[in-house]
Amino acid sequence: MRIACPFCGERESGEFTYLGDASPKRPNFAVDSVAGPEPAEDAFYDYVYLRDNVAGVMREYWYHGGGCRSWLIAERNTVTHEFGSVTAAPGAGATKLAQAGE
Amino acid sequence: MSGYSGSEPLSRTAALDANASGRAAPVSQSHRLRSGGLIDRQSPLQFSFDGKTMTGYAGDTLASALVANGVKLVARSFKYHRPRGIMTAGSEEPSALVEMRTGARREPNTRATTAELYDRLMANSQNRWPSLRRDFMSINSLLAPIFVAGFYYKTFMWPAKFWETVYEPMIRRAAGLGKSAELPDPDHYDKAWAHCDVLVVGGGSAGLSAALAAGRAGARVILCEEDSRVGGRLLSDGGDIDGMHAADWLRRATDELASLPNVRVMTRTALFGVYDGGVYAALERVNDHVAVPGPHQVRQRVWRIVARRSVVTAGAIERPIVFPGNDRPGVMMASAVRTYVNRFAAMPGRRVALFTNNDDGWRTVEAIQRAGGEIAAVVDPRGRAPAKYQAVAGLRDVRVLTGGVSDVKRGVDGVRSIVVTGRNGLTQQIEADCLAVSGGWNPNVGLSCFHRGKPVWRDAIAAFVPGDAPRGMTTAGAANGEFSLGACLRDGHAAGVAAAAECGAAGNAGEAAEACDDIYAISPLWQVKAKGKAFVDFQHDVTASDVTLAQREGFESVEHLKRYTTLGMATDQGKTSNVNGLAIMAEATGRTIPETGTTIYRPPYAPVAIGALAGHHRDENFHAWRLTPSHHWAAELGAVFVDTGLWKRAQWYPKPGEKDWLESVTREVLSVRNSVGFCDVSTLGKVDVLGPDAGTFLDRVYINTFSSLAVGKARYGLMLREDGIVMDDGTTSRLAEDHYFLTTTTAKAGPVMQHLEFCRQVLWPDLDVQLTSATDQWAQFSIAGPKTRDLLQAVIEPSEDLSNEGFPFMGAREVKLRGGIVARLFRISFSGEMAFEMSVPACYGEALARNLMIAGKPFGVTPYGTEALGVMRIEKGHVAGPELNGTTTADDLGLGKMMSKKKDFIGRVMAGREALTAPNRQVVVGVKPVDPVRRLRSGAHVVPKGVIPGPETDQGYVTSVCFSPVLAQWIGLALVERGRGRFGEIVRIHDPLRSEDYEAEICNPVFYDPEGVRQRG
Amino acid sequence: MKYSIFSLAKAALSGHKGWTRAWRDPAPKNHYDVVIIGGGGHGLATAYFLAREYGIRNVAVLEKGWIGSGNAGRNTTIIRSNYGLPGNTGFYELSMKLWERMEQDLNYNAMVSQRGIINLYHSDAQRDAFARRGNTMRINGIDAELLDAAQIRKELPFLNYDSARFPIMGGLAQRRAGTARHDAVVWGYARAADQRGVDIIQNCEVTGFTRINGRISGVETTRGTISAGKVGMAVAGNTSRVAAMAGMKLPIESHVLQAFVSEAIKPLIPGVITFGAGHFYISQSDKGGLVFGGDLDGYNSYAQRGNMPVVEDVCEGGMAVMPMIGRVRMLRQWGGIMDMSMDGTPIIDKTPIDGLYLNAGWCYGGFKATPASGLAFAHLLARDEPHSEAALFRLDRFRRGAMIDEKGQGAQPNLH
Amino acid sequence: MVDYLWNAQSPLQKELVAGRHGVTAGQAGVTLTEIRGIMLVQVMARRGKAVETAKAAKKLFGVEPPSTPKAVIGKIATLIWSGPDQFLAFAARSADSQFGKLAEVFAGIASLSDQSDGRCLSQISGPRAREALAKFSSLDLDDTMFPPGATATSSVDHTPVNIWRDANGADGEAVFNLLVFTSFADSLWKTIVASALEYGLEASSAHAE
Repeated sequence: MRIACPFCGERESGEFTYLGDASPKRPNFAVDSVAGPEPAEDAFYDYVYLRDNVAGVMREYWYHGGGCRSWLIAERNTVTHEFGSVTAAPGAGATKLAQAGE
Repeated sequence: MSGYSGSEPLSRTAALDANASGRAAPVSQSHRLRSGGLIDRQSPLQFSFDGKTMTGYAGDTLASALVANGVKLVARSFKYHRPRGIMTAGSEEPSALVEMRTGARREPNTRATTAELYDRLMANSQNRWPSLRRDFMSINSLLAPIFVAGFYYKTFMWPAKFWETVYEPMIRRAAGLGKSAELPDPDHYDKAWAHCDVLVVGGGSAGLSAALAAGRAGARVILCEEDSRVGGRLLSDGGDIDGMHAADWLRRATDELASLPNVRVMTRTALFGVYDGGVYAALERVNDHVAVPGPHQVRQRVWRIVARRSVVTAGAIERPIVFPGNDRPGVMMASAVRTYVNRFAAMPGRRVALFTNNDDGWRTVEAIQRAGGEIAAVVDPRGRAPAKYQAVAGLRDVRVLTGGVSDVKRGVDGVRSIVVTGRNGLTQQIEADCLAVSGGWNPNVGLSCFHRGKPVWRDAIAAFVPGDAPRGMTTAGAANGEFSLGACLRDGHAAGVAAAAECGAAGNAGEAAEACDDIYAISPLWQVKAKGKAFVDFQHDVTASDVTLAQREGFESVEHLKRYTTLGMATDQGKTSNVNGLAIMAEATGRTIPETGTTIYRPPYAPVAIGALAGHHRDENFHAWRLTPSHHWAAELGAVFVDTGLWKRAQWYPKPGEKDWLESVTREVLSVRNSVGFCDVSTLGKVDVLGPDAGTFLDRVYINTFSSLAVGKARYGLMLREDGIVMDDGTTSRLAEDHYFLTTTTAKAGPVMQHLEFCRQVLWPDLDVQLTSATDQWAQFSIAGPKTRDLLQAVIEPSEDLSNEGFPFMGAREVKLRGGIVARLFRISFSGEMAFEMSVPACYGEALARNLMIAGKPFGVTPYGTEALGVMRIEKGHVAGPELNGTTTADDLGLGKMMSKKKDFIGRVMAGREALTAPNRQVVVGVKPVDPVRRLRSGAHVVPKGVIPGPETDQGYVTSVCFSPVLAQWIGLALVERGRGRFGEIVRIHDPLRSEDYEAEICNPVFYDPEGVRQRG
Repeated sequence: MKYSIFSLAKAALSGHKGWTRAWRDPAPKNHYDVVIIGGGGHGLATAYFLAREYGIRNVAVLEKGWIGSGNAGRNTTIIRSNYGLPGNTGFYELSMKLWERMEQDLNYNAMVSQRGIINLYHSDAQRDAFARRGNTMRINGIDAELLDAAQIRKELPFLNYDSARFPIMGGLAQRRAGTARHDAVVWGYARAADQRGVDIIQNCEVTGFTRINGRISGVETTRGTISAGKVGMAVAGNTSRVAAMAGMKLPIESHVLQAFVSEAIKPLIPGVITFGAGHFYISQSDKGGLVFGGDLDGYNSYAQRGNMPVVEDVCEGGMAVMPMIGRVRMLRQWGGIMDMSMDGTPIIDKTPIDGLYLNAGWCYGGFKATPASGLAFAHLLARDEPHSEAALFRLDRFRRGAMIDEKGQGAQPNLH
Repeated sequence: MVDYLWNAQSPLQKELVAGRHGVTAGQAGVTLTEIRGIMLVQVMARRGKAVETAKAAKKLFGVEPPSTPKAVIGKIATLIWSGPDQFLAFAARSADSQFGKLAEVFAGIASLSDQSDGRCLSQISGPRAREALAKFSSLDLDDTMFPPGATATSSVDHTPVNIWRDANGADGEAVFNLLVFTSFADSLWKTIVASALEYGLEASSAHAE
């Protein structure tokens, strides 16, 4: 398997570590919420555990740990293993971002 | 196969020389032709088969040398132990498997057809006892009526315990083929990478044509050929190309390829796998053609070839016909007969019968006749010679029979005669010592189907051709169902041009070479139905009636057929049997062959030695290792090393006279507790966390707060996974406003770094923070014991104040060492003693160790290893790997109070789930046996006193133990249900694995100096 | 027809013309009391136990391809009950006990072969973890032995003791573990279920669910709509895809696990051996092939095939621990789709949707679990309450924080 | 008072055996040289400061740091791309080094981390160097893909490395620099040596210039 790192070019998959589905977004947790723990636990349960487990094109996190140490977001077909676009995580370089990321 | 024309084969063969003479042609080669063949008659080679010494020539395979020596019986089959001979001349060989070499190099199941002959080659037949000719197990043939497909599923069930004791051992002994070596493989292997634009797989006419085209166009080309030389069927069948003899064209083509710097031709290199993203795997047999690889040479090399495009020109495989006796030694594929005659100048028989259902098979007649052999008869269900051959001289006298071969009679050595049943049902017997068979050709679709693409049936050639090939792959030539030489050359050329163009190489590719286009006509014939065992899968002894039995029992799916009968599961992966098997199944079920479908094609295309796939990575080189900065110094001192992840760490430093590890470790601990010692802790992960938002960042990854940490101070931190379970711990120091120095455990350095980068790049890219690993930059030593300050004062510049006021507990700052080096000093303690950790640039690590030894001499400074480190952390109740086991929470570890309530942090919410906060969780406690001389062991379980141990009463287990020199007894940490409320309770330590059962007291996990006076002293 | 040496001998006299289908090929009926989706080992075993233990015989097993075409037919055939955590320990031992009498139960020789397993350890920490696990086994009445280096060397003299990167320090043995012939398990359950009236319907793919008032009332298939009192899913590998038809999202990911078999050779390896310092485990089949495997490829996949890095990783592990196999050739590699749950432990539970039952998340423990999974799932379907030995395999355990995480890797399926 | 010596020690002190290894006939196919005495600083631009970082680098080094995988030679250092918006400043260790200025020049605009002892540098050249490299590196090091000045962050034996190509040597052969983590140096050196034995290897060490 070859992965086209947007910074390094096409590399062997052994240089990368896989994390999985990039769709779930870490919920915001307000420390001073008065709703009790339930809603936050539900939201985090969804984020941490539930997966669409797509059979087809999936957006997923790969880490180029054996290379430029960038986190990447790749489109990949889980049925054919074919990659589509591979882009850098928002905070990979030094770009300044106003908002929290993924 | 690459088509044929009527012209002569590549090497002109001469008449069979039955009374060979001359110094280079020993008499033993009774079936060697007097001249011709691509063998080097100046290089005779001696070899032995089953202990019998024979000779062959350089250029021979073991199979061709056996043919030349008239050897027909070379193997016994898997189940019935039927005598078998050589069937093919390639890697598809199902029958002629031999054991090569001896001792640690013994190599079972080697195809005689691909083994190149070398001097003193030793091969033996396998799966027979006591000898190939008199094989006791051939008695199985008598039981054949019972040993049908799947018989073992129906029996061997009674009595139940007989399976493991009687039946199975019997089956296992009978099964298998050759015997593996039982000693470590003494040869070396390696693996390498290659990159190209266009990979051409197979160096026959189509492949050479493709490589020439792509190479001329300017693409970077790799051509792989499994054989020892390129040429493919040209080497056996010859032909005329561009108006010249195939041999001349071949020479010209290889010269041109060699002249192109962008083309690399790799012979003896078989492609075996097609993986994602244009990664191909190939095996180069670097030194299998010699007895033993030379010095510094590998036996085989696995190549991973990264190619933007590939052109598969892997040819086609001739398929057998299923008829009774089709497995007899002397029954051989027609194309193999021509290969032995033309390429190797070896005659498989003197009187050859031919059974063919297609035009291509007829070329065998010419080959045999030209070599001086006799054609006993040609059996062709179509009943007459193809038009092309009707005019050929010599054919006029050949007897042509319609119908099919319905039996093969066997003499001592193999085929004696064949029985032909005509369309009218009448039979006749014809004497012959070899039967050449051609049931047509199957394009080599395997590589194109490795990504689960399904091959497509083509009626015109009665065979499957590639369907959906993996991305970037095209097929050409015979592999693509093109069976004439002219078409192969054109097809290969076009594929080469197209592949190069797709890689941006558009130079002048020249014209395709020209050769004539013969028509390939076939009249499908899969099976001759007659009495007797008719084999479909030769190696696994699967017969036509096994296939129909499977159908009767409902195993109709091709995959069920394969699994029930084992058809196609032998070492040839069904290359010669699959299509015939499913044709018979199709007939039995009334479906067409394409409706019946094929089984899944899987890599490797041909079997690959496990050693080759491992390459260099075995023994000490299995995994890379990491050495600490003081490693060689510790080795000088005789340290015992232990593997901790990839690190090699000093475990303890034995001294002369010490009787065991415990004595050494106890000494080391007591030296620290009473005076001073030091330990290399450079293996801890170290991360520079930099930038204005570094503090905020750490607040989010740790459960406790770091933004409030003052510059010059260190703090213990704990981080969770997002599911609320503890991930790692360590101390982190603030060296400057915008610089934190974070440490991790040795084991988790990598995962933590990855996690931190995830947080920085993905979760919170708005934070201005930069991370880099500093693990290898620093040599870090823990220096501990009441005399620590005295020792340090000796190596540190006197101006540095190390007093409690000048350097308080949890202080962290740079200090100058005597001699001009700057070090970082952290006042942190894992041992519970007055302690510092000092780091210096890694290159000074060894010097630091030596200098500490010098400075500490007056205090009897003692280097200590990981064991003593562990003892002291257990005495202090510090948790480590065995407690941070991926299932414990901060509260389980007694660290729940560290969890800040004022902020969100990774894991905070999930840590609050009901089962993770339940009161009956197992939490860390101390345990000590009631009997003070009793040894405690990790992994022993904890049950309440007076109950019977069982699933309901199992309340936890001992996680870490040590002999505590200060308490003079074994102590431990344990995870115990509701443990913190049970201090003082006597429980039962149950250790059935080690037959131990004793009582222990649950206690506070901090055994030593619970007030922490010493570390603050 | 009862299978035995006598029936075999008798059949031989008539050229084996008398054998009939091992299971019928019925057309689907309009209604079944229970429809099981998935004709793998688990689905077929469930149907068998429903009929045998719970008297529910109006049962259909729907299989989109040929039975056993999923993970039942692409595993490394190991059976064992050497688990360490509550929930797993008892369940896998129940399974082991069912394996031990399978041939007699089914009248089918599934070649259950208890030649033992030895998990090697290479560090003190690993030894301690094995000691904890072995003691758990013993406390649960399961056989376990902790062996030291000398004992291992005596039993397995061919391992690498002299030049190992990670020296062998000992091993945890379970003598009752072993292997079984995977396809035969499928066929044996199919035949036994069929004999008890279960309809096994191949080439019948479920394309949707039908509902009445929110409750699942049946399935839509490529062979028409079939109504059902209850529907059970046993489609490990494709669980998420089928669950999505019912609108469910699960704590499961699909990953590829590769396995390998060598050319057949004469007996070389006694039982199952697992390497503790790399990704490699091995056994030898009755046919003579060395069957071996390692770790997941590591990325989500439905492709049923993997890539080179894992091929190499596994073979490197093999050569590191057993350098005598260097010249033995790998014959075939294949990949299965693992239903990887978020804690490495399966789920046998009712779903939040009435009438729909879930058997999933087998990770790579599915084959060894086949009989117990069938029994427990049948129990759940018949009684609407969990079987006592599968009581902790609940779907809501992740929400509650009651994970059963043998490896301690947390919610990252590719690390289990 | 004792005199404490602070000898800098190479991580290859045991594994590097200078001289000829492997096949001894003919010219060595591969030369492998440890380069000692290096200075190496990781420079990482702060958020929104990539442009300022480049400007500051230009001022100090006379060249802008590479924004793609390249190595550029500046006045007092070679700047080696090591990731997005970051680079390694590399120079020979010397008494009159101006690396001390880095902290000042990049203050507030880039974060620095000294890695001079965190990495071990070796140089591989010779007519068979690419064949040896192909055994442990998955990179395409063909002239067309990896010309002089090209650099890559990659892995060897599952360990991160930086590779960059210098100008060709006096013999016209390509010269590859390989930077590995210090603790892995012993292990990777052995891997490299093993890969080169069949071509004949000349091993040595030298001080950075």
